[in-house]
Amino acid sequence: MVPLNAYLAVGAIMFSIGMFGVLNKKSGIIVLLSIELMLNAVNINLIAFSRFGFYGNITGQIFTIFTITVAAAETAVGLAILIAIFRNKGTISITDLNIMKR
Amino acid sequence: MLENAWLVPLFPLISFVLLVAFGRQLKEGAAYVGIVSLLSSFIVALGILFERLGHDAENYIQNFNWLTIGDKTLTVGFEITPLNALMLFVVTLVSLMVHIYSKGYMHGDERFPVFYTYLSLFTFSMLSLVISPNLLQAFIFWELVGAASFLLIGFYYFKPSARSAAKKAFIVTRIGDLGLLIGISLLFWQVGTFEYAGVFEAVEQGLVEPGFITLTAILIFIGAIGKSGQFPLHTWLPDAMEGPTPVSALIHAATMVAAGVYLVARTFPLFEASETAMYVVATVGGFTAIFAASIGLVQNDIKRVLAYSTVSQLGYMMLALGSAGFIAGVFHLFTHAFFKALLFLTAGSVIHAVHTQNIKEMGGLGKEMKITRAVFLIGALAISGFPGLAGFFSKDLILMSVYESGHVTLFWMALIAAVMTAFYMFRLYFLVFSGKPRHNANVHESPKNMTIPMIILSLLAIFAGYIEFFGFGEWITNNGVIAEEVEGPKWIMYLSIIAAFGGIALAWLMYGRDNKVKTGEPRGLHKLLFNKYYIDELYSTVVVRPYTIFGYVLKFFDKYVIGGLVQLSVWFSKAIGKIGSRLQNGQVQAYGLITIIGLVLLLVSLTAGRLLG
Amino acid sequence: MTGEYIAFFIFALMAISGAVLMLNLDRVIHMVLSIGLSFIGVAGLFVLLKAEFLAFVQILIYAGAITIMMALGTMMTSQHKEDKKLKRKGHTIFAILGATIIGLILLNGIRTTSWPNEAANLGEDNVIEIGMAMFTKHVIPFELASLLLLVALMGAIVLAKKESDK
Amino acid sequence: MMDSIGLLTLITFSPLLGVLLLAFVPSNKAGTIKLIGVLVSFIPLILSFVMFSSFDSTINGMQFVEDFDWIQIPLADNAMIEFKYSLGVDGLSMPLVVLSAIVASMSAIAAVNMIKKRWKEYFILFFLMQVGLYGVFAAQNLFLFFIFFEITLITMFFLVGIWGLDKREDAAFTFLLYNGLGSAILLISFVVLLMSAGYYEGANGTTIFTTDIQTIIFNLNNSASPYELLGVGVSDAIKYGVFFALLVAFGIKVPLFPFHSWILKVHYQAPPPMSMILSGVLLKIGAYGLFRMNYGFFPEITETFSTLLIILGIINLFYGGILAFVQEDMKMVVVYSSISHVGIIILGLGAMNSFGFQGAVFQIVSHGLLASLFFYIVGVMYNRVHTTKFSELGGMAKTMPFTSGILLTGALASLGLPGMSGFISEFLTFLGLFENRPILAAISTLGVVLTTVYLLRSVLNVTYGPTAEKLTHVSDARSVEMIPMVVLVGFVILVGVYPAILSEPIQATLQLFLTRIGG
Repeated sequence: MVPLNAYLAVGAIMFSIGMFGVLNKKSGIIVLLSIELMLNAVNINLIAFSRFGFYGNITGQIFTIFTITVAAAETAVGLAILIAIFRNKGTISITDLNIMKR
Repeated sequence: MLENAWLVPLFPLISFVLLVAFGRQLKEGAAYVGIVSLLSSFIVALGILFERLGHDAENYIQNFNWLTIGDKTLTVGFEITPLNALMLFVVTLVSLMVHIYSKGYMHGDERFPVFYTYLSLFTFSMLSLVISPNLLQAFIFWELVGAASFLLIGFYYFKPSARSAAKKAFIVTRIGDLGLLIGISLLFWQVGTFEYAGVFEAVEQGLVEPGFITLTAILIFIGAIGKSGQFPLHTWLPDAMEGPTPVSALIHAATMVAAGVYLVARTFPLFEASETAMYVVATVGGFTAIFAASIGLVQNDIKRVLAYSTVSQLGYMMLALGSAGFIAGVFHLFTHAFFKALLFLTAGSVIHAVHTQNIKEMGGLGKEMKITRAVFLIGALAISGFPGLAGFFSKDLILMSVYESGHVTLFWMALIAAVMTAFYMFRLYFLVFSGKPRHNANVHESPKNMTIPMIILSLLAIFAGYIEFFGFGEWITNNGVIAEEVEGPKWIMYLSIIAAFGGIALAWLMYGRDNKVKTGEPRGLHKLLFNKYYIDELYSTVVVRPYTIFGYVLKFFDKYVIGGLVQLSVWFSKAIGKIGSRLQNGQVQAYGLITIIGLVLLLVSLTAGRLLG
Repeated sequence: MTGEYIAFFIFALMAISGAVLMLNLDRVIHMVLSIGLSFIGVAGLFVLLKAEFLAFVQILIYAGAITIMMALGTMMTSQHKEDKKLKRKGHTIFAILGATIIGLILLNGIRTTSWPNEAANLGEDNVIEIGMAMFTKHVIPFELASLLLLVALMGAIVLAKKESDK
Repeated sequence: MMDSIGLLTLITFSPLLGVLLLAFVPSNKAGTIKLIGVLVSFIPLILSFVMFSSFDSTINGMQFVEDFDWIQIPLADNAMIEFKYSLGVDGLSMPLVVLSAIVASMSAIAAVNMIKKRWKEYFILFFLMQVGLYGVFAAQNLFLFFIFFEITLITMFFLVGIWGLDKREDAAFTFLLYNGLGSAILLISFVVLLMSAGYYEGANGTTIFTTDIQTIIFNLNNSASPYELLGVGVSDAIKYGVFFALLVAFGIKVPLFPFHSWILKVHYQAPPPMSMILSGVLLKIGAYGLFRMNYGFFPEITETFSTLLIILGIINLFYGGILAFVQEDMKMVVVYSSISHVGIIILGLGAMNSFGFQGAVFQIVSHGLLASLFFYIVGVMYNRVHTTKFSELGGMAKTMPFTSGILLTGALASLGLPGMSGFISEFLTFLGLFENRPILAAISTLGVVLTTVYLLRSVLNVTYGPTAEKLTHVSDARSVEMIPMVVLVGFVILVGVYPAILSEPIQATLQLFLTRIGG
């Protein structure tokens, strides 16, 4: 049996990679994807704990379903925003979006 | 009657409040409010004096709690001793005269009611000062009379000279008050009370160290120096002549400036207990007497001559007190009040007529102003010590006291001062009233409400001295002050008569005979005297200028050193802010990164122990 | 049990390598495809964790729907290559450092914690279990989730719609 | 414990009624807004007079106590942090609440003529600030104290920054910078106090951390407590550290030299009604804090450093006095005179006897009244001639006799003329100092002369002399404008003539402070 540690480690690694992507990638689309990656890492954890946790039960999976739902919604809205931005500014490079400064 | 003594200051207070509230509506009717209230006070004061004159009369004292701090209680109240009763009488009488006189003198002034308001305030404070049974209350009203005097000096507020005179008067007397404040505070913690009686008792029983008594007595005397215009704090009094002349008569001649003398007399047991303090009082008084008289010799402003004369006469009183001549000092205080008030009122009458204060622009006024001339002559004779008039008796008594106390130098100084007094008074008389007119004003005698008070006062200036023969000395000392009747050698009396006549004769020789006025710049000693020994200039260079310069240095310090430090810290925070704002570059990812780094730091710092351990 | 280990190893490798590839490829569309690989690896891990239903959901939604959507998005925004001109050296270094340290802290936490070793019994057919739980205990969140999806749908349409009428 | 809402809560939060009312008034109805602004400000005033009259001056502890559970944060099994909503006044804070109410209501009247724009926002912020004002003096819990303290700070920032003179933003930021620094130090001190001395044993043996002032006083002043929680006991280092931190924090507020430069800018730029509040009440929070906390928490240390306090007081007294003498602007003179006069408060506190303490409280009240009077009069002048420079003023007594008279009266009161409050405070302070430190006392009395010199110079420059060109056509104060002058002078004279009205309620409390110092 693969121990819980292994799954969690995979999750942690994916999470870190996703985080790096969020912080460093310039394309808005890839940033969105990196967020998905982080969410996936979390899903792995949820399901792993649902099986091997202190109080393992099905709720972990239910939670994952909700996460996926939210992720899907987020992707849809995020993409829509990116398209809107692209239409207005001609770019979706995150580094060009600095209107917060003004 | 004695238990109702509080009524005496109450009437002027009521008048003050009424005039503050309704003065503007009353216009010149304000005078009646003032006069009626003062008349009531005078009647009560007279009643008190007569009751206190009775041989079996006791001192009356009553106290009320005013303020309780910790285990100490401060009281207010009133006390009637012979000295108080006498002062009440003098103050109410002179004040009443001045109130009546002012109705004519101030007629037509647009701030007429304000003048009476201030007068009422002054009279109230002065009367309350007189009946104070303790040092604290005395100090309170001591300050209040100072403030009233300040207001009245600055009555002609639009004149810059009046403004600076008022300022000077307040500040210089305040310096003296500081001494008084320190003195009574020290005394309070030493004997635990402000009551005169308590203080004297403690002193008598030897509960207070002799050195300490000297210290406090001198500090209290500093207060008196400030108020009574003694050297070196005399400079304000001549300047105070910027005020209306009735004010000069009331405050700067008869009553307030005498408060210093009164205070020393009131705390006489304290001074008596310290030989050093007595010597200081006598020396300062004696020096001031001759010093101020010498300045008075050459001044050209009629009021200033009188002012220096006042300073000199107050010096006389101090000299008397310092020479253990309690009776002499108080006696002279009493007589001086009348003739000096009289002289000022006549001066006011003259100024009223010719609209100038420079005696070189007067002359020959005697023809039109017969009454004024006559009463001025009485006043001048009285102050010069002409035999039979009030000043003669009191001055004689002072000279005797000084002689008895053994201060030979002071005695001769006093005698020379007496000659000078006679000289400058008659210099005034000759220059103002005799000879040919050197002015072109249409001169006429003052109205009745001005002349009547002058006449009343001139009568007192003639007869006030005779109370010496009715047991004055015995009566005034029965409040426990040990001061014996002075019996000096007869030649002192003759000497003082010679001094008076000598002065008058000299004045006649120089001014009365040919009635010429010297023109041209004063030279030599004359110049020194004319410029009042350059005391004002000295103070200006030694005190005022360095203080101002120091102020500007400090301003510079405040602006550049303290301000510079502030700027430095501002610059520092700005620098930090700049670093911070460079992070705020609007890049979402940069914000995210900072957040993550923060999280990392937090995690590391929180788990460092576990990670390493 | 070596089979499970091998399977785990393969899926984990897929998941991680997909993620790493996403970071390092040049063309955006390749990145999108590589993350699809990662999603499939995750689905495999789900199978190993006896969460078959979720594995299908994962493949359907992530590997299918989301990847396709991203690909479409890439086309619509005509992002062919990532902009490499802008260098943010310090930023990148700090990002690497931050992500690495967080990862290390997590890994260290995982390593040092003693986890229970027993697998919970989640029933033979966990679709039934999920269904039971979903429609009894979690029915309100479920309904809310549907509401969320609806709102997101509408929001996405409104945002992406061309503003022709203005 | 009281279960109903008490008087203090009513006083503290009644200004919120004004906020509520103003919310329904359109912002262009200036008249209605001003009316509400003035009327509602009088509610706390009336309530505080009720409090004053029912105050029992024989009790030395807290009165009108209100104590409600508010925030409780469980820590572990056996401990929790508790912040209570507790209000109360003793002889020290009661006069300050009344003073705040007087000054605030007068400031509201002043605002009617002196605030020229955005009345609605102004009065809303003004009401919020009043909540802070009353709360600060009534709070019996450091946490609550801090909240109210910050309310005054932030509202004042906006009030100065929006309605001030030309350089208002600069002034507002200076204010925020200094006072923010002070608050930060204050907060750190409070946290240290909470961790080191703020605990008591609750029911079931739980340890309850609290910021209740009385608890902290108890813990700090009872030897060797059994608790050494979190490894932090009440060591001497902590005591001294917190003492000086509090001294600095309140010293900025007071303000003590060299932290005074903020008030120069702020007072000058603030709108006159706010200058009234600032100098009348806000600065007094510093003095109050020094008294309540430094003296309350660390009586022994305070006694050790009383000489330092006296010297600080003398420096303030002289520094302000000398600088006031060389200013060329009436408003700056008033500002520096504030610095000079708070020196007397510190001197009184340093005297360490009941005369000194009484003097300090009298000076707090007296200067509160007089400083707001001065700023008000200067504001009235500024309203007419738009300058406060001496070179452009003079002879005001001719055209504005009433205002000049009040100004002169105020100056005389301020330089310690008997019959007015300034005398009582100065006299008691100096008398107190003379008991133990005659030499320092004698030096400090020189300050009286300095005060006389600069006040007479400035006031006479403005009121006496030939009438300046700018002042020839102005009219005297209108009757609405006269109200604050008359009321403030009235209180000044009341306290001056009948000081027992103030000394009696505070006597018992001050005695308690003295007993603590005595051991």
